[in-house]
Parts: sequence; structure tokens; C-alpha cells
Amino acid sequence: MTAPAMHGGLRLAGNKKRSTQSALRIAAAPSQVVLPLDQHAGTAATPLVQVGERVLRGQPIAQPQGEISAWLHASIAGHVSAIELRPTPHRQQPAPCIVIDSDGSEESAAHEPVDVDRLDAVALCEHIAAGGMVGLGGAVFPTAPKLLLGRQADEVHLILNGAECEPWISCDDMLMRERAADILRGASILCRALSAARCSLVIEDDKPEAILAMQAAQSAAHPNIHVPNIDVRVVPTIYPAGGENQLVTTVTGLEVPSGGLPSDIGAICHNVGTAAAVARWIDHGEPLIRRIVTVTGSGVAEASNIEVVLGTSIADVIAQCGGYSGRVARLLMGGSMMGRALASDALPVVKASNCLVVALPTDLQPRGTEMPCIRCGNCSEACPAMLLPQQLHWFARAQDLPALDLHGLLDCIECGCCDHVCPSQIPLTQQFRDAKPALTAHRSAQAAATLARTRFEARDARLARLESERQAKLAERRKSVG
Amino acid sequence: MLVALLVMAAATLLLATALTLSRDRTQRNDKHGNDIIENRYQDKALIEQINQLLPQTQCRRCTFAGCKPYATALARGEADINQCPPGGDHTAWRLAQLLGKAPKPVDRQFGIVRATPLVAWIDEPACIGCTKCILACPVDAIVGASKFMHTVITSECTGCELCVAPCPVDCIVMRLPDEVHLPRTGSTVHAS
Amino acid sequence: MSSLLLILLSSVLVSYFALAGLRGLQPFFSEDPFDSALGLAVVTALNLAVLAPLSWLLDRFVLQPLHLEYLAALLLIALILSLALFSQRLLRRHGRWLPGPGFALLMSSQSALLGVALLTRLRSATFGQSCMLGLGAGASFAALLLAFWSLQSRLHSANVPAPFRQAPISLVSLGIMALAVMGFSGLIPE
Amino acid sequence: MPWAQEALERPCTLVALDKIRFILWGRAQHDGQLTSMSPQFPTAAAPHVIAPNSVRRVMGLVLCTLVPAIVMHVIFFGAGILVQLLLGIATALAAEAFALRLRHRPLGAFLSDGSAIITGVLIAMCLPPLAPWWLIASGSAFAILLAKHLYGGIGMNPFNPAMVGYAVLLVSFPVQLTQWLPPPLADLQILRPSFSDSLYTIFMGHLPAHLTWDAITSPTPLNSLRTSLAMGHTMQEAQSGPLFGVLGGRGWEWINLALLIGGIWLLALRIIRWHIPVAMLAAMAIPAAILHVLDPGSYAGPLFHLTSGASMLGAFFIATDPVSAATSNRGKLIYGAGIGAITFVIRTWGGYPDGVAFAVLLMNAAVPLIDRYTIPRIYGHAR
Repeated sequence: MTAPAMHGGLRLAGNKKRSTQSALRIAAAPSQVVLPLDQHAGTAATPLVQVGERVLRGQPIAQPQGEISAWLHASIAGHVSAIELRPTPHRQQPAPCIVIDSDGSEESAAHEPVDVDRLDAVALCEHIAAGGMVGLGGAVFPTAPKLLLGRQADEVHLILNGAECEPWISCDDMLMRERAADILRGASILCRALSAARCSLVIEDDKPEAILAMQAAQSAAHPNIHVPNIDVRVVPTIYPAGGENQLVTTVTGLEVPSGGLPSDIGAICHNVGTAAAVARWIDHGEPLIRRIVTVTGSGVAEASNIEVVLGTSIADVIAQCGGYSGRVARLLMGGSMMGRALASDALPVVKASNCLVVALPTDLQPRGTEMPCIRCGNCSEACPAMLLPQQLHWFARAQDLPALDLHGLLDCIECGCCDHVCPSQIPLTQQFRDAKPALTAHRSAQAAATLARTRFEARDARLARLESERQAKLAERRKSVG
Repeated sequence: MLVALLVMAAATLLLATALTLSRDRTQRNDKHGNDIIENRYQDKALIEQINQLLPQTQCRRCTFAGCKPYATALARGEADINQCPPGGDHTAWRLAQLLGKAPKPVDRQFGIVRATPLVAWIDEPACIGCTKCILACPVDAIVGASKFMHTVITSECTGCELCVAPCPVDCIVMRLPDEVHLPRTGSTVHAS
Repeated sequence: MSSLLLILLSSVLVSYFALAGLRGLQPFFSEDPFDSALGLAVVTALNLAVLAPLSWLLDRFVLQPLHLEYLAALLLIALILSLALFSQRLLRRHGRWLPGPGFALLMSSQSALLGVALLTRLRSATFGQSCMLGLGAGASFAALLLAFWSLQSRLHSANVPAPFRQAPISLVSLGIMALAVMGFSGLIPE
Repeated sequence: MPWAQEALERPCTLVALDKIRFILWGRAQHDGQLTSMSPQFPTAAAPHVIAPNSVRRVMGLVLCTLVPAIVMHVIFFGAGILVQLLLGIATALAAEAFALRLRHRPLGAFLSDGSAIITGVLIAMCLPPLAPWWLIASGSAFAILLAKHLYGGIGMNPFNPAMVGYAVLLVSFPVQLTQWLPPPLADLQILRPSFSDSLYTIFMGHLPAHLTWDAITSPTPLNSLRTSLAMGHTMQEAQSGPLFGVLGGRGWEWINLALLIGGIWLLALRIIRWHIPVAMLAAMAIPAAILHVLDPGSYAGPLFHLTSGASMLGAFFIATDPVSAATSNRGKLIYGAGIGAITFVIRTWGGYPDGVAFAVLLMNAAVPLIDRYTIPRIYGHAR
């Protein structure tokens, strides 16, 4: 059970106690939901409904567009009142959204439960796609394409991510405590879809209740659920142990190649929340229309984990947790390291909303005045990607793209560790985030130039060959005539 | 005294040999009978280095028949560094670095190119299948056959615009790469 | 020892300005300036490594028997020029670096400066020592030039006050390097 | 309209002006109210919580860890060092303030970051306690103005400012830098100047009438060793003098041990890493040990080297200055080893008794080159 040490990382204050003291709550159904069409990674979905149309709970309302995309389902029954650009919590710019006004009924669209054993693995993947499944850890990568990618590897190792390394977030912890059986069932379905040889569940050692619950569930599993032999790994609580690459390295000892995916080395990571959602979709026919959200921070009256219908407004969720208590310094979606600061609470809960932190000034350590970098090296020691952030900072200031490339800017996972330890209070992560598009553009321009060049040269050679063949033919004719 | 002179003569001879060898130039006549001096080894490697810096759009805005011909002209000192609009001022600056010339911005006479590159897009219903654009494309990025509809391979189009002018029915327009899958809209404008 | 190193430093300065400043006289065609500096460092080091034993042999077996020691400097310069030209030809054909218009000029002035500095020391040396001297001087020159070049390129993004950018700060850096080199004084009796 | 402008600027093209992203579903929604929403909560980029750390704290801790060594200095060489420290700090701060004013930088943040104070303190610790005031003043002013602010201030200087200042003094005023006091030991029959005499000497630049330099000074152990070796004495004879203690020079060995303790404290505080000190001390001790074993008569032992001169100060407080040191761990090892080796060479064969300052400056110059060739392997890249 000993795991190879991850490079760098930080031991952070978890702040998870408060939200895990009370049991999981279920939020009341909202009167209106706002469902962004692009709440998953990849291309936005295309709407299948018209304004004014009546939709049922669980009815598909948008279909995937392109390879990496996902279905979207109505999370309440009612009428589509608008399809328009709305501000969302996960994008800077307003995104296209479907707005549904509830009609008060609880009518659900009929989705038959599926017998997993009678479907072959690829059909199972397609069925999982139809449930609108995406990764619920926060990156919202569509589950089905990930499964299909994973199937291309020779021997697949499914890794369930219950590490939940970011401060404040406890929704996976709560899920593992309360719905361990669902997770195991989901794991068995995912294993079947992947034809996985092995399955590991990673939990950080600051969640003893979750570890116990998972182990108990495994020994008490119902005989007709094919529970795979899940190896529960307890890892030290070091941020970002739950990052996909770090998780794969911890479990398999291998590194995900730069620019590649974990599936390149036969590993597939899924969040425990995703596994539970897959189980509900397969066994009960309920697509992904709700998720557990951690509502915490000193600024909320009753910190807790609450299961929310997707599209509910954040203000509504916070009101159900007792409302604000104090002057809010920042409202975060996600944890304090990688979470997004929201400008407003009039935004919908999306598939990526794992946590809402209502932070009072006491929860935050404000950034002091930025000083020049003194190259102390704290950042490179903390960097889980083994980069040299102090050098990247220097080259980003100089806008030296080749040097940035050489020092691995694109391998930065934006975990925020370097920012956290920087004595000069430099917003390094933001700087790297800003520099990445320029470097990507530079790289793709170079790739395009190489392609164009080979094609131009091939064409030149072909034209020259044709010309010489023509000349040769003419000469031959001349000879035969003369 | 005599010995000293001899030694110095030997040194001079050595120097002369080195000088002759280092010239490394061949002189010959081209087909019109003009003398051309070419520096074979230097040229080949230098042209390669210059070509590496060019954007490979093959758009001929520089007035040469492609990026490599422009590189050749640059290496021989027959062109200036500021003739490549798609490469922009950055490429001009890098060329100046390479060739040891004073940097200068791209001359606007050679054309103006927008920062986000466009690709050619064929309005397929309007295409008559004349193959003129296929012949014009310097990177073989247009597929199709005579009398059949043509289409542009977006990922291989360099945005050189050489196919736009030959089209007899004006069915080729330049568009943003992420909009090529969208249907033609009324807002498309033909600039003269 | 430190006086030799100071001479090396001064020729580093000459090379630096040739690499960074002179338009139309650059020693190499290269888009990456560090690559040019590397080329210059390697070629100069090799030239010196060949030059020192060659001039020792010349001195010992030609000039001393003929009592023509007074021609030493002159012959050294002829030797240097031909070496520079030979290396230019070699590089053109097979080299990783393409010599530019300033190559022969810089290389010969460089080697002349260093060669004359070595000349007095070569007189009292054995053949083995002359080889070591050439190698050592070449390697030190290469190390100093590359170090100085990297130092200067790191300063591109430093907040150097406007009046001190480029040449002035280069001179300051070189001055501090010279200060550091002073520490070697007395190491080898002059 | 920007796109119309574009169309006009492109003489030879046809431009598709699809504003299609916004009319996908037949209804263009350009609702200004939606896009320019007034923020309800303040926002900021992630991460939102950072460790309570600052440049000021780092520099302050470095100063704290120097305290034991300063105490030892006072015990063995009198209170002159305190005056030197005050002078060094005052001139460094004054020079810093002057430079910041000239460069229109905020005075408060940069003066209080502590880096100028450290420069002044380090120079003061290298100078003899009775050195005249203008020596330390010119040294620290030179360090701050030339080695730091010409390059753009804190974080930008490729050379360690304190060592630039000290090297300038060493090259320009070698005599004043050898006037060290002996440690106060019963068997050394040398007068000790009182505190008021020290003050008088420092500020007047010469000794009070009742004292002479010969009566109160003695060479440092490193200096005395090199003179007696040069006179043809063996190592045993040279080290038998009253100046030498168990490990190195008397007094000096204690200061170096105090610096070692301070350095270990810094390591424990995780302000410095082990690579530079260990590499530097090893590169000094290993050749010393080999030569000492081969020829104990003419080479001092490794312990003597480690506890003499500025070995420990250099290893833990000067070479580890992060701004001018190498970046990666491998680079730090090379950098530290270079300093140790050059110091050893200068001490053993060179013309100066100690070579830490020169070695640090030379390796400072090599740092960008070392960094260029020692980029560590990145996660997910081939080994």
C-alpha cells in the first residue's frame, strides 16, 4: 500500500471538517434551471428542443457535437423558456444556455434500466454516453470518449479518484461515506466497459470514515453485483495528489507522457462521483441531472454537502444552506487552489460545480504587494510537474517562447503550488495561464509551416517530374518522326 | 638575411594557398552567357536556414514563386528581408538576425495580412468543377476532379489566397478556420 | 595567470561586440545568437589548441636554429591567418556553423591577440606544456565567452536602468568578471 | 466596425464576415446587460490562499541566523564589529534609498525587504573590526549601487552584491584588510584596544596615540600560514604558533562553528537547500584531504580549511544567495563545487589568503550557462 512519492506538492489545511459534520442533504427542486450547452470539456452540444416546448425530467435536450462532447438532459420537468447566452460559472464569456421553467410536476422521461451483462463493451460505452456522463471531479471530460480511448490500450488499469486533495471540497468524501455501494457498482460497470484488468481506488489518509465505508461496502457487496477486486490505496494528504497525472504515477509508478493522456500508459482515471452517476444511470435510468455540491466557507451558515439539481442557481443553493453569514470576501466554485472566483451568485450549478466556498476575509490569505522574484526555488520544490517556475517566470517576462517551450510551460498543470509558496507573492499561475495560448499558437504555426513545406516540395517535385516526362515524350516523338 | 627572406616567402606562400582555398567559389556561365558566381556550399545551407524561418504560406506576396525561391533570393542578396507579410515583422526581425542586417518592418506594398489566419472555403453548390483552383494551389490542399465539386482540406490550407483569383464563378472565399463547417450566410462580402 | 585571463577577457569583450553589435560583420549565419557564440567559442578554442603547439614547433625547429627569433610575431600572424582561412573553408563544407562575412576577420584578430599573449610563455615551455597552454587558453576563452554571453542574455529581461542598457551594462559585467579573475593573481608566477 | 476595416485593408481578398457564432439558433443575443454585469463579489485569479511568506520574512530569518556568529565575533575580536555592522547597514540603506529615488521606485516596499541590510551585514562581517569607516561605507555603497541597482535592483543582479563590494575593497585596499585583531587569549601578549579606542580608530582612520598597529594586530590564520609556508616552514611548524587552535585558527574556528550552526538553522527553516553548502564544502575538503594525506608537510588538512576564513560564511550565507545562484539542484551542485574548488586553489597556490569572494563572483558569472545546461527532467518527459 505504500505509494511512490509524488514530486513536490504541498501539505495544506484541508478545511473539510465543517462540511462533513452533517449528513448529506437533498436540495428542494428549483422553479427554474439554466443549463449551459458547453458545461463539459470539448465542443458544445446542439439543442434538440425549441423555445416553448414542454420537456420532462431526464429528457435529452441537447446532443453531442463532434468527438469530444456530451448529451445534456432536462433536470426538471417544465417548459423551455429561452435558449440564449447567459453568464455561467465556468466560462468568462456568456455561454449558450437552455432555460427551463418548472411546471411543478415531477414527470420523468422513461429510461429503462439496462442489463449490463447483455451489452457488449462498446455498446455499453455508447449507452453511458447517452446518460450525459462527464467527469465529476471538476474537469468535466466526457466519460464515454475517455472509455473508448482507454479501450485502445492493451491492458487497462481503472483508477477511481477519491483523493479529493483540494482544500474545502468534501463532496467525494461524503459520497464515499454514504453511497459506497453505488461507487462499487459504478466501478464494476466501468471495468466492464473498459475490459479493465485491474481497478484501484485512491483515497487520501485524511478521510478515515470514507476508507472504512469503502472497505465495509466491498466486504458486504451484494453477490449479484460483480464487484471487481478493488484495491483501496491510502495515500498521504498532499495537494495535488488527486491531479490525474499525479494519481496515475502514484498508483502505477509510471509517468503520463508529456502531451499524452493516461490511456497512453494503460491507465484510466474516473472520479468516484462519476462511477456513482454511471451506476444510477445504468441501474435506475437516471441520467446526469444532479450532483453533490459542497457548500462551505465561514460565510455560509450551515456548511454541508447538498445534492442539487443541475441548473439551480447558486444563490438558491446557498439559501438552502442557511444563507450568507457575514460580508463575503470571495465566492469560489471549486477549492481554494484551482477554484474560480465568481462575480455573482446568480449563476447556475453546472456539472463541474463540486464545491462552493463562501469565503470571509479570514478564510483567505490576501496577496501582498508583488516583489521581484528572488529565485529562492520554493516554487520548483513544490511543483508537481518538476518544472522551474522561477525560470518560466523570467522567460515569460521576456516573452521568450522558445525558452518557455524548452522549460516545459505546456506541462504546467496550473495547480497553484508555486503561487502558494512564493515569498515574492508573484501570481505565477496566472502568468503561465496567460502565456500558454501564445506558445500553443507558436507551436501550431510551426507544425503548419512544416506541413505546408513538405507539401509544397512534393508538388514542386511532381511538377518537375511531369515536365521532364513531357519533354522526354516530345523528344521521343521527334526522334520517331525524324 | 637570405634565410629570413626565404622563411617569409614560405609564410607568404602558405597564406596565399589558404586564401585561394578559402575562396571556394565556382565561376560559370548561365544559359544566357552571363557570368554567375555562386558559392555552392554556403548557399545551400544558408537557403535552408532562411527557409526554416519563413512561414511556408507559399503565397507569392514576396513576388517570388514560393518560400524557398524567396529564401534563395535572400541568400543571394537579390531580395530584402521585409517582403513577407504572412511572416510579419517578427519574421523580418529574425531574418535580420540571421543575415546580420538592420531590422525593419514588413513593407506594406507586399500586402497586408490579418493576425488570425484565414483558410479558403469553397461554396460547394456554386462550384462548377473547373479544376483551376486545384492547379493554383501550391500545397495541393484542394481535392476534386474535373466536372466534380471541389473542396478544401482545411488543415492543409495555408491561406495563400492563390486559388481565389482563378475561380471563374467566385465560389471561393476566405474564412476563419473554425467557421468553415458552417453554411454560407448572407453576410459574406466580396471585396474587390 | 590573472594577466593571461585578463587578456582572454578582453578578447571575450571583442567577440561579444562582434556577435551582438556589428551588423554585416557577424561571424556566423545563425538565428540563435547563443549558437553563434557557441560556434565562435568552439572554433577559437580549437584554433588555439592547434596554434600553440604549431608555433612552438616553428619556434624550436625553424626559428631558433636559424636565429630568426625576431620573425616570430610575424610568422605567428601568417600562421593565424592561414588557420582562420582553413577553418573557414572546413566549416563551409562540413560545419555545424555557417561562417558569415565577419568570420575570417574576427577569428584572425582574436587568435592574433591570444597568440601573441601566449608567445612569450611558449618560449620557456616544453612541447607538452605548450599543448596544455593552448588547450587551457582555448578552453578558458570558450568558457568565459559562453558564460559572458549567457549572462548578457539573462539581462535582457532585467530592469536595467535605461541609460545602462546594452553596452554599458556589458562593460560593468565584464569589469566584475575581471575583478573575479584578479583572484587568480600569483597563481602561476608571471 | 472592426471587420469592415479588415475587409478594406485586404486589397486582394474576399472576406467572409460570418458573425455566425452568435446567430446559431436564429436569434442573435447581444444583450449588453448580460455581458457587463456589475460584480456582486470581488474576484481574483486562483489560487486564492497563499502561504504567509514574504521576502522580508526570508531576509529577516537569514539575519537571525547570523546572530550566533556575530556574538562569537564580539567575544573574540571585540565590539568593533558592531560599529562596522551599523555602518554597513546604514550606508547600504542610504545607497538603496538613493538608487530607488533615482529610479522612481517605491521606497517603502523595497527598503523594508531586508536585502540591502543583508548586503551591509555580510560586508561588515568580512572586514577587520577596526577598519576605517570609509572602507565599509564605500564597499556597501559600491555593492548596492553598482552590483545591484545597475542591474535593476533586487532579484535582477547576476553577481552577489556583498561579494562585489568586498572584492573591490580587497583589490583596492589590501593592507587595511589584513589588520585583524588577535583573539583575546592569555598566551598572546598583545594589547587589546578598548571600545572607545575602537570607535576612535574606525572614525578617525588611524589609531589613538598610545597604540600602534604592530602592537595590536596579528595576521589571520590563513595569512600567517601562507607567509610561513612561503618562508619554507613545514605545516607543523607553521601551525604550532599561538594563533592556531584545535581545528583552525583560534577564535576563527568558533566563528565558523557558529556560522555552521546558523547554516543548519537556515536549512531547518527550509530557506536554503543543502546542495550548495554541501557541494562547496566537499569540493574544498576533498582535495585538501587528498593533498594533506599525500604531503602533510605542505598542505593544511580539510578541517583547517573548513573552519578558516570565510568557508562557512561563504557556504551557508553567501553562495546560497538565491538571486545569483544556480537554479536546478544539479546546477546548484555544480555551482557549489565550483566555488569550493576555486577557493581551495586560490588559498593553496594563489596570491590572496582567502578566495571565497573571487570564487563566488566567478561562479556567479557562470550561473546562466550552468542553468542553460542543467534544466531538470520535466514530468512526463523521457529520462
